[in-house]
Amino acid sequence: MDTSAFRAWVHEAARLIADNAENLTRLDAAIGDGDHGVNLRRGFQAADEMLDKAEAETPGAVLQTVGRALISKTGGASGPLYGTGFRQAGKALADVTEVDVAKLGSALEAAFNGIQQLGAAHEGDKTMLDALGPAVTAYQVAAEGGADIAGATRAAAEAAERGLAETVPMLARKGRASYLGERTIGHEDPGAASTVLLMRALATVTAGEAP
Amino acid sequence: MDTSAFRAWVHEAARLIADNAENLTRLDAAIGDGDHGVNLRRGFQAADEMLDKAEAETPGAVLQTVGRALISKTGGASGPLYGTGFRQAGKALADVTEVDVAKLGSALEAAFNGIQQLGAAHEGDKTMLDALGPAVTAYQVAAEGGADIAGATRAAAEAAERGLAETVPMLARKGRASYLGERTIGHEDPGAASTVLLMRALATVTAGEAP
Amino acid sequence: MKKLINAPDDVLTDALVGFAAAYPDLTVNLEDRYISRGPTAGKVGLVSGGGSGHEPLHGGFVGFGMLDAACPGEVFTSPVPDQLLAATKAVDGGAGVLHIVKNYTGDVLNFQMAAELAGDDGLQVESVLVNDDVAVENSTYTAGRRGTGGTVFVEKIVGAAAERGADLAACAAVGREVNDRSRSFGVALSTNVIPATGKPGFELGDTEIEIGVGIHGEPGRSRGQMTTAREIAGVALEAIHADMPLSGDLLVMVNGLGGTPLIELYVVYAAVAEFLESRGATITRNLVGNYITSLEMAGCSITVMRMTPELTELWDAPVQTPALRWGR
Amino acid sequence: MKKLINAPDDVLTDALVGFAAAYPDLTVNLEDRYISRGPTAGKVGLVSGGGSGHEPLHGGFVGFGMLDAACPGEVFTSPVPDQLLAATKAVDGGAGVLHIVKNYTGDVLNFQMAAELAGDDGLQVESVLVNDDVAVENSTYTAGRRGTGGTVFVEKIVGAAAERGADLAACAAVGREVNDRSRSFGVALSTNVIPATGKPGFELGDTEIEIGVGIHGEPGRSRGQMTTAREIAGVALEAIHADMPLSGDLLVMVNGLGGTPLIELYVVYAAVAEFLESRGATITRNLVGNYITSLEMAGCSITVMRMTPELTELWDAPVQTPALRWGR
Ligand SMILES: Nc1ncnc2c1ncn2[C@@H]1O[C@H](COP(=O)(O)OP(=O)(O)O)[C@@H](O)[C@H]1O
Ligand SMILES: Nc1ncnc2c1ncn2[C@@H]1O[C@H](COP(=O)(O)OP(=O)(O)O)[C@@H](O)[C@H]1O
Ligand SMILES: [Mg+2]
Ligand SMILES: [Mg+2]
Ligand SMILES: [Mg+2]
Ligand SMILES: [Mg+2]
Repeated sequence: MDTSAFRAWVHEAARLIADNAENLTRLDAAIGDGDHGVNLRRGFQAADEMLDKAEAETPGAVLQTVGRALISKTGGASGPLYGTGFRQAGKALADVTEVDVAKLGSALEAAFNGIQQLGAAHEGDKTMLDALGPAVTAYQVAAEGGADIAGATRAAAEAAERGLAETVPMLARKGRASYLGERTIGHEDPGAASTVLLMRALATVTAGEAP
Repeated sequence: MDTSAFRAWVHEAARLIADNAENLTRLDAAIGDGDHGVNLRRGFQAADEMLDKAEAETPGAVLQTVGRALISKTGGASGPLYGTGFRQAGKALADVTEVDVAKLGSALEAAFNGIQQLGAAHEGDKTMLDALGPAVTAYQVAAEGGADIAGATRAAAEAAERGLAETVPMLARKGRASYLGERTIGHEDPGAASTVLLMRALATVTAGEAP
Repeated sequence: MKKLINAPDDVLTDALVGFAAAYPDLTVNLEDRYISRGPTAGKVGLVSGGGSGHEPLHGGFVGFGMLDAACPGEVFTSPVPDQLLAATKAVDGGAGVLHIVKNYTGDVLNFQMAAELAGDDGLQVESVLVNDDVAVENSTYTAGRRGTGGTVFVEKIVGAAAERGADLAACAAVGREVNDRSRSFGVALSTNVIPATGKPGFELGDTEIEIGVGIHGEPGRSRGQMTTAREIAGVALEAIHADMPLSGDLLVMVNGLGGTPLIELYVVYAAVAEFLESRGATITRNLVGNYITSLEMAGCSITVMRMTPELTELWDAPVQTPALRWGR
Repeated sequence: MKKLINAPDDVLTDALVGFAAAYPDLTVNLEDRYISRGPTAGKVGLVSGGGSGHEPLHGGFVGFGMLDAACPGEVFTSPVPDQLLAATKAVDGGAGVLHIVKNYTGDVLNFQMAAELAGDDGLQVESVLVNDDVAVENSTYTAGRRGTGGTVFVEKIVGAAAERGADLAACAAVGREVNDRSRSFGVALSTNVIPATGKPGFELGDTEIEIGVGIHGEPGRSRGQMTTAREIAGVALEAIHADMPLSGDLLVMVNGLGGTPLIELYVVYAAVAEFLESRGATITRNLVGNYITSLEMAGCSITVMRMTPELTELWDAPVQTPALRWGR
């Protein structure tokens, strides 16, 4: 994946999030405060616009720009968390100009670790990590099994989707949803749902399907 | 009519007003502020209770006590107006202990004049005067025609009722209802409706029907 | 009807008990139903009152630099002469007492009776009638304009004048001047429910607003469709402007009717400031908040007063009441 | 959704423009989105912030004796690190800056990032976390208690300490002490609508109330049936008492959530005073009004703080902000 592929990822992610903002907000209204879709749409739109103007010439620079934009513009819990994820991923890529399947795997892992450290959540707490964790694992398993980037990211997206489904029976222990305790059982986590969109955007772009 | 007949009137009036308070309030909600029934129930209940304790030994003293109680406890526009009406009627009776048909007529007229002067309304302005005016006139016509108190008060009550009906097409020019202008057309005036109850109570008592 | 009350008939008493507990520096006479400070010897006493449900008006404006006493009636019902008389006597410091009366028939009549009774008892009483609501046509064939937001201005400014030693006639004169220079207009987004009846005063559709609404839930001039804060402010200010050209230095109040969040009042104030500046007027003083409410009604009213240097000075004079506090 | 706004996306900007016009003594930075005074050389700078929709919190508490800056996020959404950093820099008077943070994951993370960035730039930043809402079980397995009414107390009292020259560590310490001694509990009678979504946060039946509600319309501990003000006050105070025994001298706030008229808050305060006195506690100071709201939600929250003579002195110290003003 080269710099323009990463730009394409962000663009596709912004599009998917805008298209699904209402659903994300609806999920957040059920167990949070009903702004996740609004927050992320604002954040990713800003990131996409900032990228258009920025001279990010490496994949790492693209991801770091996105991270900073998300932190600056999103607000809420998801802004700093996703922002940190993108920044850590960008840092992991350093100056590399062409990202291979292994390198992308380490970037995804860095994103996971950054979010995990900042939010102090664990898998099973009903957060975005419950989609991102399985995605990273599935990616690495696929990569180790010899998959190319398209294959590994498809595996990641599918795993994220399964992870999202698994958040339904979970009881939220982090973020705003944790105030509801038992009442969160039976609902998808909005952050896990948005992670699915990010992974799906990545798979779409690497499969060469994105516009 | 002796002192106890006047006490009976007030008691019957308080009862009728309590029974019809919701309707009075409903009428006031349509073209005023929806408190006429609540106001008058509070006022007449207080008057009735005050009478029970007061040593009012003449009809005039009874009516003046009621007037003071209404002024003290009713609030709103109707409190001072009805209170003044009763006080003026009481004053007109002076020390008389047995009120005859002519004397009661002059008391009703004094009530009308007191209310008219205080509120500066005229017949046709869609107020209590539009029931009270016709009632006083009908009373006097009946009395001059030789009716006894029972007959004259029955005529007064019937005329008040007709007067109330005539407030429906009127446009309010006084009190809170005047703010609504044209929108008051088509509704009964709440004060005219309560005047009907007062006249009906009087007729009931003089007919010897009250409990 | 969901309200934080114990019983509809107890609302006023319970609220007065709570007010008394919250403001131990003020006197609450539960028997005679008034809130007071003082009397201050040699100072004109200022008494206002009216139906409850408009809080902080009037009880929240009792204190240094403003009212000496407030007489709350039942919700949306004028106080009675007895309580007005008791308050009048309580705050008479020997320089006479000024009644500040909002122009509603009930208020006018009850204050008038109280003034007569006070006069019988040898007290000197004057009164100022507030009738600033341009939503009502002023005509000799009606009860005349209602008193609304201008009341806050009258109470503050006359309060300052009285505190400085103005005599009864001078207090009355400045009160009338403030009233003459003030105009209000209100718009409701929702209706309110009187505890005693448990039913809304009028019904509004999902997209309807009541234009020119009164502070008791009296329906207004007309029913309109919901629109932007900017347009609503424009409607209110145009109505005021048609009656009193808006120019020069202005005191402006954007007042919440009770159920509207403060953030929306800021949005309205931005629109008001934009409108007035575009007309070349200058807002030199302002109030944004809930000052004269209508229970839980959503919406706002806008009150404008044309300032003079003297009135500005009186406005700026110290005031220390539960709801209005500045200076010292 | 009927709201006095121009467009859902413009609410915050328009409100800030209105706030700026209404309070010319304060600075509103529309670009970086903060409200500030100062900086005051040698004084610890106090910065708070959080989602909008809780007005007067926090912008209404900027001024002498309280905050130096407030950073409003979008409605019910945490502010972003950039604006927090800009405000932190703007009010640094050389003695460091204290962040007062309500305990919500979003607020905590955004303030934390801002503090790190400020640290990178050589500023000294400490923070105090407010988590006074007993409706939420405090557990290491949750995000912990929410910050609600106690925030007002922390901002006022730390404000007084800072004004008196307390250093950064001392300001942080007093802030933590106030938080430790404060507890809140809220009850909603109606829900609210976020402008951006236009839909209510949750649904309440005609006779239902939400017990233990949060200030963002987060559903509470349980759904109950509407009852008297006295019983509602009892439920809230029992919940607080179970967590922090209520005795001795207390500071009590009865806070309206935005859509409840002041007269009802007085009724609630009467019930609160009755309850606490019957338990042998003494209310030595109080606030009754709208201080930390939740848009147009009807209902109230009760916040109690156990007082000490030192904290009482700091509470009484002069404060001059749009929403809280006393002393000099
Ligand atoms: N501590 C945390 N760690 C990881 N993810 C979290 C944490 N707290 C919240 N989240 C995620 O953030 C999502 C909510 O984001 P959003 O609604 O934008 O912010 P807020 O909760 O501040 O309104 C949750 O659905 C969850 O996935
Ligand atoms: N100036 C007036 N003269 C005579 N009657 C009046 C006048 N103003 C109002 N009323 C009567 O009072 C009635 C309203 O009384 P009420 O509802 O108790 O008082 P308020 O209008 O203060 O709420 C009206 O229906 C009308 O009949
Ligand atoms: Mg959210
Ligand atoms: Mg009425
Ligand atoms: Mg009335
Ligand atoms: Mg949020």
